[in-house]
Amino acid sequence: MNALLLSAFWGVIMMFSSFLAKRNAAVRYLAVTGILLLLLVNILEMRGVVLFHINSHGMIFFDRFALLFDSIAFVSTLIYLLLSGRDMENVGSNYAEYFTLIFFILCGVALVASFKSLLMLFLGIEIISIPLYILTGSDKKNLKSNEASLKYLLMGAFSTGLMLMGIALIYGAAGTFFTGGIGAGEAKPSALIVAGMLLLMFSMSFKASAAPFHFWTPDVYDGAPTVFTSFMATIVKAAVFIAFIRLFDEAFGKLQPEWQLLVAIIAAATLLIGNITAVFQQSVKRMLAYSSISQAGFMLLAVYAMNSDAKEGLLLYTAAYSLATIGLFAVLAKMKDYSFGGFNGFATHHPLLAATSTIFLLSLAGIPLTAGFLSKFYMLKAAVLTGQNLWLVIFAVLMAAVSVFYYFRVIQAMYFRQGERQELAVTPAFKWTMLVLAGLVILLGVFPGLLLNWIYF
Amino acid sequence: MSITHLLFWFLSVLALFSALMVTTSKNPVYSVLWLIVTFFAISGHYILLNAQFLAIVNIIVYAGAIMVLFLFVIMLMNLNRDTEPQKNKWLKLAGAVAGGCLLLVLVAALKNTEIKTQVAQVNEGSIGLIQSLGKVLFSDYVVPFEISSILFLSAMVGAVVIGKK
Amino acid sequence: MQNALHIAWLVPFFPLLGFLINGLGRKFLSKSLVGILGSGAVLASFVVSVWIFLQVKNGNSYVANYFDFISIGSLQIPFAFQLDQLSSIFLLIITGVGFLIHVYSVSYMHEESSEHFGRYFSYLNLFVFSMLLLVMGANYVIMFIGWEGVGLCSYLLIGYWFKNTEYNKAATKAFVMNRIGDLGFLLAVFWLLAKLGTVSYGEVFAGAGNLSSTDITAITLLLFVGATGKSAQIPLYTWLPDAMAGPTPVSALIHAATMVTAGIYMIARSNVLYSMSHVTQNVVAIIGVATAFFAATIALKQNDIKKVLAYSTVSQLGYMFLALGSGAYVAAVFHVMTHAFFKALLFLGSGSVIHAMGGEQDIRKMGGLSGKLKITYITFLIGCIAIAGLPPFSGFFSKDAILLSAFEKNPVLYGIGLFTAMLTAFYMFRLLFITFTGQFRGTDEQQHHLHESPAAMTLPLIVLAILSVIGGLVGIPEVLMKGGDRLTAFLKPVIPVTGEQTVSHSTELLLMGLSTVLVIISIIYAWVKFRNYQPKEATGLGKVLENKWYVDELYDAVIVNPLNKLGAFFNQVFEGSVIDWLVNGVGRVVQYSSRQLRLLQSGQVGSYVLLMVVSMLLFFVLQFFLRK
Amino acid sequence: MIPVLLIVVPLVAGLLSFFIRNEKSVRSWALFTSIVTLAVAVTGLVADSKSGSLAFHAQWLGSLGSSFSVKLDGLGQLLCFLTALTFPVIFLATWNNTYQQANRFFALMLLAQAGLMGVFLAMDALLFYFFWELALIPVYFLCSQWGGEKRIQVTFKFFIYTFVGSLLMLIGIIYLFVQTPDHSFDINAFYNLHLSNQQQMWVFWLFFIAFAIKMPVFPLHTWQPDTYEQSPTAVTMVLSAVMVKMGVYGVLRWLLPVLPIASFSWGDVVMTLSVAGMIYASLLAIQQDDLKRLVAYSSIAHIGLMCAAIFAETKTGMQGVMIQLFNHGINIIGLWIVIDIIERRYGTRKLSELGGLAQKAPALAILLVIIALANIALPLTNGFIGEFLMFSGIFSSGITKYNIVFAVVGLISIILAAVYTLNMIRKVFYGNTSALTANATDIRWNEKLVLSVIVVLILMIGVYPAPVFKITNDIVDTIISKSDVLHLMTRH
Amino acid sequence: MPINYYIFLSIALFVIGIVGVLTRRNAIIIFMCIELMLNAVNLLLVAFSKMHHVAAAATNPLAGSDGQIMVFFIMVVAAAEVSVGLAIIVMMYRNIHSVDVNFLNRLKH
Repeated sequence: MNALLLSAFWGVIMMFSSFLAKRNAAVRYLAVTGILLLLLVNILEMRGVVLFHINSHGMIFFDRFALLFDSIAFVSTLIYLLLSGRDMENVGSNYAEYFTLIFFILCGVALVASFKSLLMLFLGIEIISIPLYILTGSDKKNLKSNEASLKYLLMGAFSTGLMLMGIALIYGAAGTFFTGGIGAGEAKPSALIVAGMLLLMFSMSFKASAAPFHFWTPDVYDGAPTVFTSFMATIVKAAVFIAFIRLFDEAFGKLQPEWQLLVAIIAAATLLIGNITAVFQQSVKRMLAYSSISQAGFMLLAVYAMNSDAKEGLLLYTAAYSLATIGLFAVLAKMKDYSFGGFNGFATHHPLLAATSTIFLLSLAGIPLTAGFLSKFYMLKAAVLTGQNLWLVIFAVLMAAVSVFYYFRVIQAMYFRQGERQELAVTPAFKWTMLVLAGLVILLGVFPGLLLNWIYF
Repeated sequence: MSITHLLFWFLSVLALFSALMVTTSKNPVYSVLWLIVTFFAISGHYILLNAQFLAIVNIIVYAGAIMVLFLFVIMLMNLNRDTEPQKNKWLKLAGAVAGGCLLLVLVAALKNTEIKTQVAQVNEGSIGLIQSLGKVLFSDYVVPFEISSILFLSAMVGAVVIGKK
Repeated sequence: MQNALHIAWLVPFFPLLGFLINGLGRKFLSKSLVGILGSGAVLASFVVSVWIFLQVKNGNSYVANYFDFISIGSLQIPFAFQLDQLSSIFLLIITGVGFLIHVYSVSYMHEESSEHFGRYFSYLNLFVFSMLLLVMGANYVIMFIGWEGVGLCSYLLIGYWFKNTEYNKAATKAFVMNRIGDLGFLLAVFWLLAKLGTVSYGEVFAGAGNLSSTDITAITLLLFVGATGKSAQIPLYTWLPDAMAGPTPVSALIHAATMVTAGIYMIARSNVLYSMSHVTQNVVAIIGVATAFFAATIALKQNDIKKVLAYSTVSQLGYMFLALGSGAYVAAVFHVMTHAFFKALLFLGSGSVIHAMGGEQDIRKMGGLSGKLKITYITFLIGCIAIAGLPPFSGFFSKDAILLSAFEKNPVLYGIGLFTAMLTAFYMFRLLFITFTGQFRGTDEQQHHLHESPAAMTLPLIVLAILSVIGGLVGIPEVLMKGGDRLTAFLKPVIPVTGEQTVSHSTELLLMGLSTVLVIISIIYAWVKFRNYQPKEATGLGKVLENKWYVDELYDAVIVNPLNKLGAFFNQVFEGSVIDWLVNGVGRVVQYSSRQLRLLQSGQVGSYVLLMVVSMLLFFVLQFFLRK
Repeated sequence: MIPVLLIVVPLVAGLLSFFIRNEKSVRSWALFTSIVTLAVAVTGLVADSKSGSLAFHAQWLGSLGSSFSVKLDGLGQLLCFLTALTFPVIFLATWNNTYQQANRFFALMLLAQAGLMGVFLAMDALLFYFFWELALIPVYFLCSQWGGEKRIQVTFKFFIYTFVGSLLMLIGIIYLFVQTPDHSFDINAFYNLHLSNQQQMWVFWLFFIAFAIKMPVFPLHTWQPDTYEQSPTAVTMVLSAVMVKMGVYGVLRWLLPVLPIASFSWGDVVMTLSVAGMIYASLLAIQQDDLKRLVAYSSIAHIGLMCAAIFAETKTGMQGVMIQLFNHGINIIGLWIVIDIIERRYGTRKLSELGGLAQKAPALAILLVIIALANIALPLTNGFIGEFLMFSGIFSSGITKYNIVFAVVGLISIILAAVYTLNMIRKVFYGNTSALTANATDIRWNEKLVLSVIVVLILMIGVYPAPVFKITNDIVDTIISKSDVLHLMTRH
Repeated sequence: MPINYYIFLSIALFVIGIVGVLTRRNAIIIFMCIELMLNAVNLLLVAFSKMHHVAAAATNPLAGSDGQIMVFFIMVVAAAEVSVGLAIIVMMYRNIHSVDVNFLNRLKH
């Protein structure tokens, strides 16, 4: 609750800062302070200190899971702002507004992480989406940016429609919007519930960019300004997954036999399309877009398995994936040439950036001692624990092997090919942040307990 | 065959027909107008269901504000001729067929649910009245109400970011 | 109190020492020192061997256990030496003949640079060492160590002049063919291990009783395969003639006197097993006699002095196997001994000839050497008579014993054996006459360079000549002299005499006479034919014989080339275009499907939504109508 | 504590060497630390297992049911000693090679060593998998940065190939983990599993494919010759001397005892593959003109024999495998060193372009001949002991009906081995000198030293192998007893 | 009124909206069709709310009002969405002088 309100409040502050603060740096520092405060109050709440007591009539409930994810999201955002905040200046003139929107989005993130009522889910998703439409189109003169935002808008609105129809049908059968009160009782669930559940599944898959509802993802991620792609590919996607698993755990947990197979199919399709299509990409940015799809496929394994391992693992996965991807995009945002060739000889000219990026790539590829491995490991373990559909697991690892193919292309370019030097606007602070980030990735890979123990005490 | 029934059928047919016209009419302006008609029909349904508040809001917000906004935009771009080049036949057909199938499937799936015997209470019941809704909205639903303000704020900021030259 | 024979390890130790010193110090040691060290080492072990022999003669046979070579659970393979009548005889032969040949080599190889000289002697010592291991080993594994060791040394020594590619090919061929034989040997060892769990002679022979007949037959046959490799029997004999690429003393030592008789030793050693399997005995006898005859025919037409001797060696070895096959193990050992004497003599003689001819080996370019090379001529003559088997030369007794046993087994074998004896006499004297009589056919330069070899070479010749004359006297048959067959008596503990001989004394005498007469006839014929020989082109059968029945070509066509073809096929086609193609194929499939799946991403909102709607449709259908 | 040191010393040393810029000093640093590691390994050999110094257990990833438990038993001692021995030998032998960015090179080498040590020490499935991958990553970078001109594609293929295998193994590990009653990755928990036959049947392949790719077993071997050919010789040595052992080790430690029934039922298939591979690889080796490829194929043949001997499941064979693990390691390193010398001196690896070196470099010739003879298992060299035992194991194996066939066919490959090895010796050292070798020189002291060490080891083990047997005796008994299916079956 | 009528009616409207999205190229029309879909949902929600009201009126006089509240929020969101959406469409039009979605094909594959 703390974070929810503070983020909204701070969004307003940022809004005013746009004409109060003269210098961009001031705005940036204000934003960083805001994130730090958010983090602080959120951790306070985890320690049981609730600043505002507001009765939401049980529509939102901040349990440890939600709070822990909020912290992950805020930390990621903090690192994101530290790494890419400066680069937002290149996008357009409305510097402060971008931060405003980011804070509003964080508000939505806090909402979808803790909803107990479908109404809240709907509001949260919308609060996340609408600012994203804008951020995607924020590079106004750039046709790609425009196109991306319009595509995103049209398809996003469409999926909203689906979601609402789903909610309506469920309401029809259950007579309530509370996730607790759905599908209770009867052995054979009502067709209305099932239909509504499917529609919700589709719209959530859409937001999580799971095949076959992923089509917007590559275009939007590719078209949007890289700094914002970084944000929506990591924190937002993670939030959506948290919402996804919450929804299907609390609302449809008892109906698991009804939807498990479908989720398995969706996961398999996502893995297939994400990985296979990424292989042939020529632009690293677009490759990362597809890789985000393939990672989503792995996260869907958690929804598919839906057991305690799955939830822990999903938290770890969101952390690992967000951190690594933010790091990569931060480097990418500084580069002129997004093609693989642009990375040639990177290691000789920017050894530190190359090394850290390598760690991120290894983490995404799921190499041991990086957070990426353990998170994938959790997913596989959770899926195997269900004791059925082992084909899905084997398929998943084969696809993971394929993913090595495109992640390592970047490594090869950086280390084993020659290229001329390109000047990047890299501050020492940036380098240090990258180092810390890489350290974090390794640390989570060796001691995941540091993160996961928070769930329990 | 009471008056309510007649009205119900009339409004339903009107809604469906005008909705179809929205999707089929060449001229965007016509589409807008047909959409307004649809909204009116739906508001009629609300009134039948004795949800007066929503009926009014529907007229004011949708027909009044949103559709006018649409109209302005269209005129701003002066698309009021049927300038739209036709999409290729097959895609259209495919779209129509897919939609039709979806309709069939959904109807088939939902035609006999356990609630099919129940009825929606028409032209009585007080929950639709402004007074009672207001109570609920500002007691139980105050948090979402406040949160929705964030939505508007972001929309506003967005309009600025996008619209400002 | 440890048995006196425990110090038998000295016997192989000296040559090993010599090998190490000569091998490591070959850069620093002077030639003479190397020669002394090399020969001295062998002499030392000869002395010890004599001592051992005397010990054994006094009925003290002993198995000396040194350490556990391999010991895994139940599998115990000790590093142990077997010191009994059989091994002591072989010790004498090896070290004795070995010593003479070392001495001979000192002057024969004197032209080599000191480094290579050292290399030569170290190899030679190493050979003696391995040969001693082979003979002294108290179980089949130790024997196998020596077995492969001598193979290695022969490889090294054949390829001693390593600049010459042909020689190296010959060396490789020798090694590989031996390897094929060794494979059989190894399998036999494995079989023993699998069935009996031991390979020590004592235990094996003790436990042989409870082996099934198939086991016995298999084991003995496999061992025999090993023997065919090492002792150059059909089908694995072709390496021996090529092995003549090595220096002549090497041919004398390895490819005549000692290594090639390893097979005979091994079978004589395992006579207990062989006597239990008649199948094997027949096989051995037939292969033996066939080889004897076959090689003899080839020897008829060879013009390289060493090749002739090589084929005669093969043929003589065939004789020995004939004896083994007919159960006359003593006769075989007897012939090994005498053969060691006269064949070494012949080789060394030929060496002296080649030395005199300045490296020339083709007898067509020789002739009339008797004048210049007196000692060589006489000793060579003695050697020929001995191998031809005229009484009372050593060859007579041993060969006679073999023929007798063959006659007992089967007259046909005897017949072939006898005919082979005639051939032997014929081609040996052909060699003698072409080389030493008639007039000289070489270049003038060679002619005036002709000279008798130095004492260091002639001395061994003389010693060996004497041995070849009197060597047979240890085994005079009963019919000629009561208790004359001291060898059999001596070997009784190792090779039990089975039953009384069935042939009456009269027939035996008759056979002796017959063989002697035939041999004399063929000698005379050879004298008539080659007294003054003029080279001419061979034709018909002669050509076939000259080309050794085209056996090498046959092997190439049947075994070597197909294997090469197969390998080439694998290398060029299968590896690349099948296996690796499949592997890379996976990658290609991924890339191709990537290229195709990409097209789904058409960039058109319309098609995106359409695809989404269609998939929704499918999911609904699946959920509501297909499941349950 | 010793096992931890074995991992930590090279790990830390490796990380440090990233920061040593000067090539000379980083080289000596690497050599020094690797010798330290060797010393630790030696103490590991002599220390008695009763004292706790050979095992270490620490909480780690407890929530996952995993823990950092490492132990140094016979198998580990042997292979760790091999690993520890390998690296100083390599560093010394390639002392004169120069690399650009040498600090990275040596750092990665040492990291690879740490990974390998971990693989051989891990007593926890997850830990095992960790190290399994960690050993691979540095090698990937080494090969793709310092290799030949086709290095990038070749190494990449190698990487993906092995990665697929290890991922399948990961599934297998997780599956077994889920089956364990108290959800643990501990090796003993795996040993005590009671899986149904059909479960074993398919889980077996998840593991075996991973191991077979590493070994490699025909027909999964195609990455190997290319990789050996392309990667820098120092790395090739690591690959062939130690890394292929990971596969064999995996089978010995993680496959046979864990899935005895499957290993028994699939035994015939595996042995057939291995033996076929031996013949196939030998035939290919005869055809090769490039020394590196030749040795690569011969290595495939040797490993095939080990694989067959393992699945023969006899004590003799198993002992043979153990000792051969070590022998093959040092022998092949010797061969690589010689090849490296030849390549750097005379600028070619082609047999057709070499010749007559025996006159120019007699010392090199003699040392190589001895190593080569060990490679073709001549008695009194270490190779003989191993192959003799393995063959007799296969021959006397009770678990297959075709034991004799396997033994005979396998032995044929020994003949072929003689053929290609002797051909190699002949073409490299004998005959007349070629244009390239006309003015060759003999080897330097460091190379001579290293090769002599190897030769001494070869002969020592060849004459008196008992010490090695003593090390591995117990572990062999354990493996045999755990995988003794016939016994199980007769009991039920 | 039987609830099924409302269900079918709004599903029909909803699908008509979808078909519109599928078949039209004009971004604005597509957007309007989406609004149509939302209205279908609204209608359904109101119908359900009245249905639940009947079911539970005895115990709770305000039963079913949450459905109508939901409709209210949907309208709110829709309004916000439309404002942003139209802004984006206008921006698009400024740059390429068309609202034809088929021209949105710079980003593909």
